[in-house]
Amino acid sequence: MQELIKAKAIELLENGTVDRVLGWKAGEFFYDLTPAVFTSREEIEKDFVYSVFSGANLSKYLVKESRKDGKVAAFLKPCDTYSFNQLLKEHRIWRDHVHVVGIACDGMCDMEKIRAYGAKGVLSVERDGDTLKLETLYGPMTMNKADAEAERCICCKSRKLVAYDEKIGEDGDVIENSGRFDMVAKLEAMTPDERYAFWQGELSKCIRCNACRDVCPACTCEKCVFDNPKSGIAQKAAVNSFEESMYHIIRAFHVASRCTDCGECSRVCPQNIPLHLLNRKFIKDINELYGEYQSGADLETRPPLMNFTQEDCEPSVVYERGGKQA
Amino acid sequence: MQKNQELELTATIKRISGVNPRLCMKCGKCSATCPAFDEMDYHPHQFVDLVDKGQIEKLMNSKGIWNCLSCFACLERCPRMVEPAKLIEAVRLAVIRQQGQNHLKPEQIPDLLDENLPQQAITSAFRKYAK
Amino acid sequence: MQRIGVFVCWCGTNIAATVDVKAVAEALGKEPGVVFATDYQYMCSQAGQDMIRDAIKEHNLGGVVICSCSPRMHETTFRKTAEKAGLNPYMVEIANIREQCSWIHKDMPTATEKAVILGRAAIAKVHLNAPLTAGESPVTKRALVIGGGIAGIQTALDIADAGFPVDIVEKKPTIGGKMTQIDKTFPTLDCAACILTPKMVEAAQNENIRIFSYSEVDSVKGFVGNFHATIRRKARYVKEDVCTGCGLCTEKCPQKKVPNEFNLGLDNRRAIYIPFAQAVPKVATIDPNYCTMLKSGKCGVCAKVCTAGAIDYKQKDEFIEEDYGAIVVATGFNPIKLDRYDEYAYSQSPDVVTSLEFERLMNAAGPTAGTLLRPSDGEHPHTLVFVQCVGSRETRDCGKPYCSKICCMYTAKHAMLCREKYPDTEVYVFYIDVRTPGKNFDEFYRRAVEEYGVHYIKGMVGKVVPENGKLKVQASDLLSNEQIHIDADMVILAAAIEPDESARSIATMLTASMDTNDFFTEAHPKLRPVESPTAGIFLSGVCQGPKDIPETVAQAGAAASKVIGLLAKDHLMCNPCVAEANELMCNGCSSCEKVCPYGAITYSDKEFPGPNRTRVLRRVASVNPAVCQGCGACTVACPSGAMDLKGFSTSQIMAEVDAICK
Amino acid sequence: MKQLTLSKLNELFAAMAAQQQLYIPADKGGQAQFLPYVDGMELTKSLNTARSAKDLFFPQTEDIVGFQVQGTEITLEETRDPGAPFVVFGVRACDARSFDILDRVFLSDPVDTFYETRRANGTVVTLACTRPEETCFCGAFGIDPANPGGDVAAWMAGETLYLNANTEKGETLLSSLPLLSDCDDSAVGTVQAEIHAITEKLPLNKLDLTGFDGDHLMEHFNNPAWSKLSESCLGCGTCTFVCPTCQCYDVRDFDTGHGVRRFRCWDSCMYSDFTMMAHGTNRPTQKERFRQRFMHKLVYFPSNNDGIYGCVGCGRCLAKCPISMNIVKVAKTLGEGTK
Amino acid sequence: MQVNNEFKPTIVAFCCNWCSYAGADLSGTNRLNYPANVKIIRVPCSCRVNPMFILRAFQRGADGVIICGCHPGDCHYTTGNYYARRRMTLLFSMLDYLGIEKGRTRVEWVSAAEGAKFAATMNEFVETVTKLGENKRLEDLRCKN
Repeated sequence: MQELIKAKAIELLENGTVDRVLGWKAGEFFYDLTPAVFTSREEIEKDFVYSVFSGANLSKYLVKESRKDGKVAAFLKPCDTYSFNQLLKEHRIWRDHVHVVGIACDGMCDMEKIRAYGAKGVLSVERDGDTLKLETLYGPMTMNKADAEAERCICCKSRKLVAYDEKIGEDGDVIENSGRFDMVAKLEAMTPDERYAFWQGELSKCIRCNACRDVCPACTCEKCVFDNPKSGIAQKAAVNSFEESMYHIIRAFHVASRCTDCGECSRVCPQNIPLHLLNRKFIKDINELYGEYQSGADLETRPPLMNFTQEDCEPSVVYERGGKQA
Repeated sequence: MQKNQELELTATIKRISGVNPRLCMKCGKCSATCPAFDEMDYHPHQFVDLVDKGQIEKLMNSKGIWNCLSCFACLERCPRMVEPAKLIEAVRLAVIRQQGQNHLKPEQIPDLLDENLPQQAITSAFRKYAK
Repeated sequence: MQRIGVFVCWCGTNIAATVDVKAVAEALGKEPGVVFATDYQYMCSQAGQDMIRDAIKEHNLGGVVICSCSPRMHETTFRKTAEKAGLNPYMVEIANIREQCSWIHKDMPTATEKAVILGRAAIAKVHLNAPLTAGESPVTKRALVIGGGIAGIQTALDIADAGFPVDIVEKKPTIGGKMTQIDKTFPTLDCAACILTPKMVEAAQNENIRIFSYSEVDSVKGFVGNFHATIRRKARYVKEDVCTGCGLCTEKCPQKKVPNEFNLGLDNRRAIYIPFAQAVPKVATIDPNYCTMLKSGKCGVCAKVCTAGAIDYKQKDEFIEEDYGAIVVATGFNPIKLDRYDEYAYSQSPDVVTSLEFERLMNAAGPTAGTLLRPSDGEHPHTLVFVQCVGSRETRDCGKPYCSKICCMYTAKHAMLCREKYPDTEVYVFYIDVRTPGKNFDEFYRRAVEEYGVHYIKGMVGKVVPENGKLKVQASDLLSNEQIHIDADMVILAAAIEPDESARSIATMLTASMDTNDFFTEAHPKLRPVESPTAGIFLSGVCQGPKDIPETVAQAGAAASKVIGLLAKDHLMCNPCVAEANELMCNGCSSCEKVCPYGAITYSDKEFPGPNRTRVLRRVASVNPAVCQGCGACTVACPSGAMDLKGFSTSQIMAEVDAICK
Repeated sequence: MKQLTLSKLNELFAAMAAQQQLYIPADKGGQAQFLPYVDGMELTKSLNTARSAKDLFFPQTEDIVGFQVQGTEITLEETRDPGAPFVVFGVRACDARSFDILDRVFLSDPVDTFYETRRANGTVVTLACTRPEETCFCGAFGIDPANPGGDVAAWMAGETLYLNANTEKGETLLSSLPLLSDCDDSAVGTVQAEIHAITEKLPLNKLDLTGFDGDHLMEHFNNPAWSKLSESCLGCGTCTFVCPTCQCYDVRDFDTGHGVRRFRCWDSCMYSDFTMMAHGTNRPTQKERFRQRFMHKLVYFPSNNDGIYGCVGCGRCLAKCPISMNIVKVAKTLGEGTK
Repeated sequence: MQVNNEFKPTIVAFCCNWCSYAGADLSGTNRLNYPANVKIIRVPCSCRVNPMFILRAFQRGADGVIICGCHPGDCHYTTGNYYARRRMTLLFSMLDYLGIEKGRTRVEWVSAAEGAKFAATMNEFVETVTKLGENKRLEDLRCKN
């Protein structure tokens, strides 16, 4: 797969289709790949990597890259193409400056999970089908790839490429019953006190590094309200439990009905807060109350929060749903 | 009859029947539709009118109340949903209860038992006529 | 920070009895920025206003807070006062300490405390107020009339006479409406056609009037003075400008079994038809549901016989876009469906008819050419029973709770005409009440009884049973306290009237409100009876409530005069409290545009200074202040906070929240 | 040197906690952090805490002063927390070194009294790293994880915990704990050798830092590689906030509705509004901001501080950066430029 | 228990200018009582209410927030309350999900003619919030005195 992609990148550069290629660049280790722009065959041959650690969603980089002169090729995994579509819908990407190569994906791995599995000082990983062979400072070990997969990939919503100019590998399907709402449902079934304790535990870890926002493909404001002193809610640090709740509620609300559930927020959170559970709550509610909606699936459907029907349920529906009221 | 008694009786009829006679616009469709009209001394529209005026005693003394078929045609067709049939039923009950006597005593029941009579009928009759 | 003056009104004892106004003025006087605070008996009085004006000048006030009655009451008054003192009127805020404080609380300390907090919130808001100037929007000097009945025609004629162009949109192939189907009119008994058709012709010939018949309004956008409508001209498969109305096609068309809606299905017409002889426009229309050519492609007789070459089977719906300054709704009414009234046997017997059907049976242009004949066997009926209030004044769901208003009079008319034309008939009218408030109305009704010997019976018909060619009518006679039985030849039901079924969707399109019966609501039931609460929308005829012809014509004229008053203006003052996009923060995502009900937001690519002296091209939103009505939906849809609403800005509302929750 | 059998570790913690507030690295919410000790709390199995130990001396936010507002009256309010003595156990060598770096910033004139108070109150018990991770590169900065420093240094070897006081404060602490028994200083020799054997194998431990000095300042500053290095940077503050040596903060006012709380909070040079001034910002794009952070750690700081780098090689930014850009990649790329 | 009886919650009511604010005025005109702890903020339309405002109110010490607008279908701006309805439904659901008491937030449609409904709604809401007690889960301790 990596070889096919590298060959495609070189081909697109050399036949003049594009001037630049957006991909993942090798790092110090096998897992610390950095999104990077490549402009020559040499760079690609030397540093371009596509592996189970190419988790970073490249769509958001296209907001800036597509505004530059010339054309950029972007390699997008299925979930990245949803983000790409959503950004197109919001006029954030200049489509004619982008050549999208859709690439098949069978689930990305998460280094945190490998560490949590008990692997310390991991120096290299070799994938052999469904198993991973690890070389560590403290000796070799093996583990199932499934155990190393990122949460968002375990309950992947779709392996379908929804936007591309060309593709590499087999296109997959939308996955029904992905189970991605199971945890949300579990939380909903708790009592409010339990939920409150859960979220206080999680949100109190927040250090307001803003990584979740800065990586989020739905957060492409010129200036975030939390950075804008005039918004009245700008705040730099998690000073108080309220600030943390405020930040995460408002952020989730701002991306509600635009979030494609790419899971980048949770991937990058240095404090391992399951931020995707906030976004998925909105997605689940929208699906249940206003009909199934997947943002980024197409360019036409109105996002549910920018839409309505006369028969919509009343907000009092909340009193009847969810966990019991204490 | 004392004024107070009259008022109380009217209230009882309204409570039993659940009917608000003030809804009546006096169109007479109840009487127009009534199949037992000729058998009754007070006609359905008069029932509504007399209950409204509180003249329950007249109705209670009326023979006509027993001639209502409870076919509910008046109730069905009334444009204002007044439901005269329910008033008539209420007056009947009031008559029975006011007489202060049980039309049916438990010890009478064995004599009344008929093989062809459904038990349910007896139970319901007992419930209705025994205060 | 503004220099703020606080004025606390006693409103006589209305406020002062429960709020310690002196204490409020004193407490608010200590708030940051407040340089002057006072109280007075009646702030809205001339003396009170003078006091405010003088204080603004003397203390050089930049903002004014008035603690008084609801802003819905005197906001305008105090804004004008401020303006007279040279202060921008939008630098005034009202703290509502009467309706929302003194009148709902009894305890003085509680009410006083609340008044202070409400005052603080207003002060906090005023600090962030900015002077606003109302813009102007031009008025498109053309009116749209929806519905081409007598109401629509009269409104259009009156507007056109004042020199403004008017378009009438009528969904039927001809204008004229219900009145075309009526035979005679009460109480004068003059012929409806004789008074209506000249008006139809006048409308057709008026240079200022365009008639879009067989057309519907597809969408309306915009606001008072600046509506933009899309009109769908339904394909009639006949070129309107070519057809001469000769009617040859309507005679030759082989499809003869089409129920004739003009005669309410009492006879048949062809698949190509002209509704009636005096139709305007007098052109043929092909009914696509019955035309064999359109359905199967075989036939084409009409095209062959048409010497003008007007037939066009390939015609498509055509869309016309036009701007209007005002819109008049004249969508009229229909009799209700009687299929749920089994007791009257309407569905069982053809001899049970509605009054409108009876009109056609009496009309010279009707199915029986004006001779009253029973629909079932064409025999002359001898006994006629009229039933009033069928479906009117009913609280059951099949009926209407209101009085349809016109039935008493037309029933008297029908009864009278029967007796006049056919003295051998017996005519019974069953009534609950006979309502005749109107000039010469009661006299008319009395004539039916006194001169024509119509039997008016107080009571209702309970049931009608068709039996052996007769209609057995069972009814009550409440005065004689008897049940009576009549063997009738015909039963005529005075069906309630209801607004046309298109009214609901038109109301939604126009954002005009309706009552529970689907009648349009007026801006004020007494003082503004021909205007909708939505600015620029006017009401004419039965769409607003049941009316007879003279009332309809009167209301049509009134609506027209309101329209003329609006169109006579060159500009309308806009609401300055509109949304505004901060281009520096906007990222062009289109969220705001999607929720704007007025289409007030547009996007353009603009160059902005970027880092390191670069120029950056960005898509940004801008709001058309003339179109924006200031709802604020965009401000919440915008995740960047780039959209804000003047007069109700995010910072102002948050300041109020802060002041209240302190 | 003192020793204690590891099975009695909790007794030791309890004894320390009885004297003063004790913080130990423990797991909460799925990751390790320094937590106030409560009975039964266990040491984390993770090598290091997700956030560094600097939190205890330089918390993310702290109130500086308050104002009460009543109408137009404003009164000043002292909000300073006087603090109390505390012990932090289990600080790794890298974090221990970070205190030296922070001291150079906060304890030089003008002295940051908030930091000073906490430093005076705190006793640092370090813990040698027996199982370093691949991301560790403290060796590059001359830090020896087998000799972790601090007021008291500790080692875990087999079933025994060894403790050695390095300072007077450390001495006082150890002598107050009768649980401990004396032992020979050479007892930790074996474990130190084991640690050194691992650190030899660490892939980044020999990171070459030659050329990162004041003499090459402009060369580094003008290195064209900055554009490439910074192009994928998201501009978040993750690296800054997990870094044990980042010490920038912002001073802000919070309007409470009835007054003002003036507080300081960590700031990040990666943020677009960092050092924003009336005229705008000196670092208009992410490239300049990104450059600032690494220039500061690798060039400016050593130039002004006797060659001490502003990085301790703890590896947190390597593990946490959302796009896996980090100081090692930067140092290697820049190093090529000066060779 | 006694403390609880004395607890007077702070309630912020956002009322749309065209229906609910007029409805509130009408309840005043009709002298229909509701507790003084309800303070009304006038907004042009329920769709102007930003979730930020609601959270801000809780931060600053509100114990309950209610949003009142025209009945669906009667919005002065045609569609405003439909958007408000979706936004508030999702926001309230999210607050519930975070374990914040559902009873503290409410949306009620009150027309200009429903003065009695306005007063009744406020009485009921104040009662509900009083029972819930002080807002602890979305408070900002800095804003407490």
